[in-house]
Parts: sequence; structure tokens; C-alpha cells
Amino acid sequence: MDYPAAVLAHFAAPRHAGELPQGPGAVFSGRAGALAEGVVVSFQLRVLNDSIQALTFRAYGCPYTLAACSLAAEGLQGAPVALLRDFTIGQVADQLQVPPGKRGALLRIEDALRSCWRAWDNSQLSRSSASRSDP
Amino acid sequence: MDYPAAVLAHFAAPRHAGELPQGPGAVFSGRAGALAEGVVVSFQLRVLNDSIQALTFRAYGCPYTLAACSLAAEGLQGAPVALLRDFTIGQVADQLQVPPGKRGALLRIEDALRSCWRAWDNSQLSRSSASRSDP
Amino acid sequence: MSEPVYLDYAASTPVDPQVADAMDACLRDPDAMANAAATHWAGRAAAARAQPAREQVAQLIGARAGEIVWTSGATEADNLALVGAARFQQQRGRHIITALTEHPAILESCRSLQAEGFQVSYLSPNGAGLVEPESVAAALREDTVLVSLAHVNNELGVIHDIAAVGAICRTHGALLHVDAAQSAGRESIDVKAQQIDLLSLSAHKMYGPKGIGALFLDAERCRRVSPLLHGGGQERGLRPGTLPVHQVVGMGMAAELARARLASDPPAILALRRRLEAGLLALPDVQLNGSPEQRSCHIVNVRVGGVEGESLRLGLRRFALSSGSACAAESGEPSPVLRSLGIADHLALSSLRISLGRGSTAAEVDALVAAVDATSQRLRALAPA
Amino acid sequence: MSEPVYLDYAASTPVDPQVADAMDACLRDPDAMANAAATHWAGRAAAARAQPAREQVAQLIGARAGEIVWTSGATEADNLALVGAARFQQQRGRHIITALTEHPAILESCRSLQAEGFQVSYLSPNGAGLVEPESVAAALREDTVLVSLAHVNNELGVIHDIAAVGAICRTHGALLHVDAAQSAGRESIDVKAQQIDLLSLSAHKMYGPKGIGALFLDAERCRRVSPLLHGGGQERGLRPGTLPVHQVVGMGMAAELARARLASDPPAILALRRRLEAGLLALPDVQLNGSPEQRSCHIVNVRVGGVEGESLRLGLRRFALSSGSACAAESGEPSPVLRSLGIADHLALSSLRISLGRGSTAAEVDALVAAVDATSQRLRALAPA
Ligand SMILES: Cc1ncc(COP(=O)(O)O)c(C=O)c1O
Ligand SMILES: Cc1ncc(COP(=O)(O)O)c(C=O)c1O
Repeated sequence: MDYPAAVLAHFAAPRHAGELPQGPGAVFSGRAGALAEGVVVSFQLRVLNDSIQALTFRAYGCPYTLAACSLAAEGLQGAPVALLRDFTIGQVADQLQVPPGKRGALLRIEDALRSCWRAWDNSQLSRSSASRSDP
Repeated sequence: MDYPAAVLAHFAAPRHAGELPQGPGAVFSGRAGALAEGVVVSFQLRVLNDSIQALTFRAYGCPYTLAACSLAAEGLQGAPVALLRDFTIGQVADQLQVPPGKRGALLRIEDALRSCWRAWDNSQLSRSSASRSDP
Repeated sequence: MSEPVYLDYAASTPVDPQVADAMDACLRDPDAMANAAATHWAGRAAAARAQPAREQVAQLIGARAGEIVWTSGATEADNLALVGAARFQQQRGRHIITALTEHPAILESCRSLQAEGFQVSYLSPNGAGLVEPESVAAALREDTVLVSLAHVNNELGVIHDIAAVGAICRTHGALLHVDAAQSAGRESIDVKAQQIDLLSLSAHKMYGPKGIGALFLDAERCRRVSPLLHGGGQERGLRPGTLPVHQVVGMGMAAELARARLASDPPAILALRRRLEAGLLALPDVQLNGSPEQRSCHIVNVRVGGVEGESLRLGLRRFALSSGSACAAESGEPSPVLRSLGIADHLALSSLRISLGRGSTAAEVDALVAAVDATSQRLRALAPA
Repeated sequence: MSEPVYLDYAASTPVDPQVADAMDACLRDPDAMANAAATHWAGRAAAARAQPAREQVAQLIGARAGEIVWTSGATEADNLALVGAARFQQQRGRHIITALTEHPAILESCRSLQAEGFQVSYLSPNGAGLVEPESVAAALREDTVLVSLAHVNNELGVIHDIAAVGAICRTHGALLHVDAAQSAGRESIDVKAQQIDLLSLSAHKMYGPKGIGALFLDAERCRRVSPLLHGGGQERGLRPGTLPVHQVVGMGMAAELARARLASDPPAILALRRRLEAGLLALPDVQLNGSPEQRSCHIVNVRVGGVEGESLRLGLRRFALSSGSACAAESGEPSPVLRSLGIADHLALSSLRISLGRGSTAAEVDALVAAVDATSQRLRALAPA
């Protein structure tokens, strides 16, 4: 139960946790996991010009999961939304020295972010189909 | 290996051990036991007027055996030789608090004393037969 | 991490200074150095040094000195009791009864007996974590030779009605083994009145040294068991090895102190436990695991809803407490004991076993309650709705 | 009885004051109080306290820390090695080789394995008390899985050529277990060079505490054995029970001191042994039991002719010495070890095992020689021609 310093730091003061700050742009959210799995992760993001203007998380999970959410959220501020489609948590996990046994739970972070992307992507489709159907 | 005080006393200073002192009367001896049994006992006695004028022992054996020889020899000084025929070591063993497991070896004391008596008894027979055959 | 707080007295207790003094004296005493089985002066001196300890331990449980066999701890005592008695009794029958809530030393011994062809019934506890005497009675079969039940359960702290189970076993003819590692020095034990045939003890659960324990074997009912270790014939042939005089002296002293303090220690600890329970159960979504009444003075087990267990424990890490039996490194698996009570896995994982002892204070208890409050609030605020 | 003299260091040794200091500190240290398997700060502190000891013990025998399993003594280590390895290997074969001269912990473990269907060859020693490597080679069968031989025999003090036996076992594929309770700290041991797969140690034979020992298991050749005790999974699942931190710290310190003194202690004790041998063997009808050359520094075993053994020992009772393995109370039976050398029963019974240690002095040795002389003269004078 000795955690890497970075994990402890994120656990003590997670970044971008909780409510999405007010601002311009559309809001999308995604969620993955279940209590019975020991991990539930949700993200919210505000998108302007196809890029992530702000991204926040909520999580129920082990300290590695919480830290990974925090670090991932940090890294994704300002990134293009499209990036979330194939986002993988590997680099974050390496940075936090997450042990092999704990990496499975972190996949839910990928799932939740992909689900954010899907919501955004769906909105793009419907907008373009809307624009098509409503010329 | 904690011995009764009486056993320790006889062990430290056995009485009537070794050579029979010089004196009047005939000498008889008896022996019993074997190295392999862990006990060898021998007695010598000098007899005058059918009584034990002096009795000594030699013994190879455990401390109880040595003490029992010493105490028995003490008790038999001056006794009628005939007593040796049915001498039993029980009383001596009780006095010395000899534990049950050690009493077997003490029977060799009875055997050796009986063998003394037999030597004496034989000499009586031969003397009387001699007197008969030599009138 | 500001001042660490130890709240894991059920896992192990500090050594009482008087016990340490007695052991230290023994370690340095030429008269205690020899092999106590040797018949020379030095051996007899060592045996004499050890002898009172057997008496002291026997007195704590209402037994006679000759009914005590030294072991390396309660684990070995449990193994010797179960495997030893089962093997020795197997002509009479090959069925054993125990509970799902027992310590791994019991459960794993039973599994090894199953591999030898014994049959084992693992009784489920009721919702309060207790195995009811009636369920023991119902499980008894003609070929039942042994029943094993902890006096105080090490995870929940609940107290079994051993006297009732003892009476049932005595009527049936099965032997009763009781693991008293948690109850010794906390609950009064009388092996004769409670009709216990075998009983396991561990010194380090009662302010004595680690690495020494004892098995009581009733002189009339259970003179012999099959030994697990073979060697020089010490301990009436039941447990070979050179007698560890200083360890035995330490356990004896610990038992004597425990007996002397039986009227004062447990009530003081109980008062703290009530304060702790009141504090914790007043927090949102905190529930007690196991019976609220039939419970030892020193153990509280609660589940904290809405927070993940590992994060909860990290938030509480200045407190040494356990999430289950602290026997082996935390596995990340939910406690089988809590599972057997029907508690959901995620709640079993966010349960805390808090155990108090002679060194515990109201300030420590209050600090824990405040920390559980703060951590659980913080973690719940982080969690998705 | 004027000043008693301790000459039974092969049975047990006094605890070195530095060892006692380390243990005492540990018994009183809050950081060593917890269950070392617990994952909280207190558990990790206790584990950290214990960790160097594994290293210290490993270094004494040329092993790695991860190859050490703590036990309650050499008796348990012997049992775990023999029964555990035999059971674990039984698919490969069910034949074991050992010697008639081994300690009861070995011989009785073998008997219990025979009851489980294993076959055991008990090798006879040669007239010098030594099992020759060739006789091990000759006894090996296709189904031999384990050979067990003491490094130094506890009654005779003779030293086996373990490296030669190790090479033979390695070629064959059988595991080699060595009981090094008597040799550790007296002979140099290198498990890798000597090709030893399992090795038993006991702290109290090397100025450490009683009730703690260790089993070395070679990481490549013998990672697992079947455990004898079942429970919380400590010691890689091989030996459950709460780690006795103070005991382990004591054994570690004893091992470190033994290693540091390996160049100085044994030669000093050897010089005393030579003085003792010279004195004793100059007395009439006193003969050495076992090899005069291939012998540990600390043990002398002699037979005294023409005197009965129990009386001889009573005459020498201010000296604590043994007539055989001091394991259980002297039984009055001749030592099976001496018997296996072809020594007549009455001479086996009047044999003395004298063992020297760090506290022994020339004056003590001379006093013993004088007492053997006086007592044997006196008893011989009492004996019938
Ligand atoms: C109920 C119970 N039985 C047995 C044990 C094992 O005790 P020991 O550490 O003395 O082997 C413990 C503690 O771990 C326990 O709580
Ligand atoms: C060779 C040998 N093996 C094993 C043992 C048993 O050691 P312990 O007392 O640590 O169980 C001894 C000592 O009695 C011994 O001399």
C-alpha cells in the first residue's frame, strides 16, 4: 500500500474534479464502470471549435483510478475532441507507475472518454444531417 | 535424575564396600548379574557360629544399586547366615525410595546373597557328611 | 502523515513492559539457558523457570497445568487441534463442523483434512455474524467427531455462545475446539464450565510475545491427538522442539496480567468502543457489521457506503486498521467473512475493522471518527452521482 | 555441589548479550509491534524491522534472503523439509535416504513418511560414525527424491562431506537436505558450492533465542514444498502464523555475530577440545566415539569403560553434559547413534557427550578431566573384579 508520490499528490488534490465551469460551447458527458466492479468514472467536457475547452471528472475508485482521472483530465485540456476516440490510458498509467493488477480498472477511463467522444460525434452527425435535411 | 538424600549419602560413602577385613571364621562369596544387564553385584562374608561376622560388597550398577548394596550390607552385619536364603531387598528399596523402573536391578542383590548362603550351606553339608564319613 | 494511531489490537498487541522485563531477564539468565528436557542441573533449572508459565496460562482458562501444550502460536494450535484431533479420532468418524466465518488457520486446516477424505460442514452465520447453537445441533451427524468455533470472531468481534455449543457437543459426544485467540484476556473463559475440549491461545493477542501459543487439551476427554511435528518427544510427544523458555515465560506473564486485569481492562475498552460506535454510526451511510450486542469489547467492524475501500483506507492511512483478517497482505478480495453475512462485495471492500486496546484513547477514537467523516465526505463528493 | 559447569553447548547455548539487547529493544519498540503482514504503516514498520534478519541468516550460509523461510526451530525446519519435500515430490518417486545417526526430528519424520507409504533407507555409519558419500551413491534408486544428512552429527560431532554428497545428489537428480543445526557458526557453509537444496537451522544452537529456526529452500531447485501448517499464507504460503519479529531479529543478529566470529571462535574452541581430548584419552579405559579427525570443534564423545553410566553421571553431576541427544528426558536406553557404530550397550550407556562453547575455559575442561578420573577410579574400585 505504498503509493508513488504522484498518485498521492493527485489523490490529495485531484485536478479538474467535479462541476464543469461555466463558459461558451456545448457540453458532452460519458460514463463507464459499476459499483460491483469497484470503479465508476464519469467525464464532462465543454467543446468549442472541436476542441476541449474544459474537462472535468468524477470517480469512485481506487487511488490509482482517481489519480489517473486527474492526470488524464489535466492532459486533455485544450486538446481536439477527436483525440478522445482513440485515447489510451497507457501513458498516464506509466507516469503514475500503476501496477499491473490495477491497470484493468483504468480502462474504464478510456471507455468513459470514448463515450464523451461518441456523444460529441453523434451531435456532429445530427448537426450535419440536420443541416443536410434543413438546407 | 534427582536422587533421594539417602541414596546420595550411600553413593558418596558406601558402607562395607571392598575387601573383607581380616578375622576369625570361614569366608563365603556370591555373585550375580552381568555387564550387559548393567548390574554386577558380589558379596563376601565371614561366618563364625552360623552368623555373619562381617559382610562386604562390590558392585557395578546404578546409584540405587550401589546404595542398596551399602544399606543391605549394613543391615546384615551380625545376622544369622540362614537369613540370607530368603532375604528380600524390598524393605531396603522402600527405605531408599527406589523408583519402580529401577527395582529390577536390585533383585541381583538378592541373587548374590542367596549364592553366598548356598556356598555356606554347601559347606555345612560337606562338613556334616565329612564328619559322617570320617568318624 | 501526522501522529500515527494504532487501531489494530486484534491483529497484534504491544508487549506489556512487565512481560518484556520477564523475558529479558530470562534471555540473560544462565539458569534459563539450557534445554529444559535435559536431566542435568542446567536442564532442570530451565524446566523450573518454565514451569510456572504453564500454571499461569492454565489459570486464565480454568484448566490444569498438565493440560497445556506449547505451540508457536494460535495458527499452530489450531492446526494441531483440528488435524491432530481429526486424525486421532478418525476410527470414530470423519465428519467435522466449523463456520464460514472462522480464521484461515481453521478453514485451511479443514481444507487439508478434506483432501485427506474428511467431510467438513461449513456453517453459515446469521445476519448478525453469529453461528447459532441450533445450527450446530442441526449439523451434527453420527460420524461427527469434532466441532470448531471461535469464541470471539477476529473480524467482526461477535461472541459465540460457547457454553451452549459445548453442552450440545457433550451430549452428542463430539469434541469441541474453540479458537480463543481473540477472547483470552477479554472474555472470561472456563473450559470446564463451558465444556470445551480443546482451546487455542496466542500470546501476542494479549500483550505477550509473538511466536508462542498454547493448545489446551482436556485431560479426560482428549488426552491425545496425532502430532503434526515429529522429533524429540517433548510436550508429552505432542509437540517436539527445544522449549523456548523466554517465550513461555512471556506468555505466562501475559496470561497472569490478563487475568489480573480482566475486571478492569475490558470495561475500559468497552467504554471506548461505545464512543467509537456512537461516533461512526452517527455519520451518513455508516453501518455496523455483525451483532451490536453480542460483541467483544475491542472490535468494531463498519461498512462505509458510497466510497471505494482502497481510497477510504488511503484517506485514513495514519490509522493502522485492517479491512479483514490482517493475516496475509491485503489481497484486494472482499472478506469472505463479510461475504458470508450477505454483504455486497463493494461494501465488504469499504468495511473497516477497528480494534482497540490498552493503549487506546478517547482522542484517538475521536480522531478516527473525524477522519472517516472527512474522507468519506471528500470521496463521496468526487464520486459520480 | 561446588560451582556448576555447563558443558552442553550442543544442546543449547546462552543468548549472546548483543542478541538479547536487540531482542529486548524490539520487544519494547512500538514500530515492531504490529503484524508484519498488515499493509498499514505499523505492519510495514514491523516488516522492515524483520527484513534484515532474513538477509543476515542467508549470508551465513551463502543463500539469498528470499530463500529463507522462518520456522519455530530446527525440529520444525527438519519436518517441513522432509515431509514437505517428500509429499511435494511424490509424483517423481517415493524413496528417501537418510542415516541411522540422524537427529530424532529427521528419523521420526521419516517414520511418519513410511506410514504414508514412502520407503526410507537408513544408512549405517562406518566405525567412525560417518556416512560415506559412496554409501549414499550406492543407496540411490531411480525413485529416490530426497537425501537427508546432518552436516555435523549432534551426538558425535563428526562432520559429513556434504559437498561430495551434494555432487552425487545433483548428478542423480535427488534433492539434498542438510540439518546444519550443529554446524552453523562452527563450520563454514555455502549452500551453492556444496549443492545443498534444503538446509535447517536453529538459533539457540548459535547463541540466539530458542523457538526460532529457518529452512533454506534453493530458489531454483526447490521453490516449493507442501506446507505442514495451514493458515494466513505467510512465508510464501509455506509457513503461516504472525511473524515473531523479536525472535527473527534475534536469530538474524546471532547469525551475523556467528559469521563475524567464524574465523576466531571455532579455533579457540577447537584448542579447548584438543586439551579436553588429550586429558580424557590419557585416562585408563577411556575411548573416543567417532572419527578423531573429521569432527566439529565443539563436541567430544567418549566411552568410559568399567563404570556404569548412571553412576558415572551422578559422580559428574556438577557438570551439565549429556549422554545422548538431550532432546527428551534421558530414557535409560543406550543411544541408538552409538549402537549404530557397533558400540556395546553398557559402553554406550557409560559414554559422555561433552560440548564446548564460547563460555568454556581451560579450567573447566581440566576440572572435568579430573572429575572423570576421580569418579571412574572410585567406581572401578567399587566394582567386582
Ligand atoms: C482467531 C484467530 N485465530 C488464530 C490466529 C493466528 O494467531 P497466530 O498469529 O498466533 O498464529 C489469529 C490471529 O491472527 C486469530 O485472530
Ligand atoms: C542436529 C539437530 N537437529 C535438530 C535439532 C532440533 O532443534 P530445535 O531445538 O531448534 O528444534 C537439534 C537440537 O536439538 C539438533 O542438534
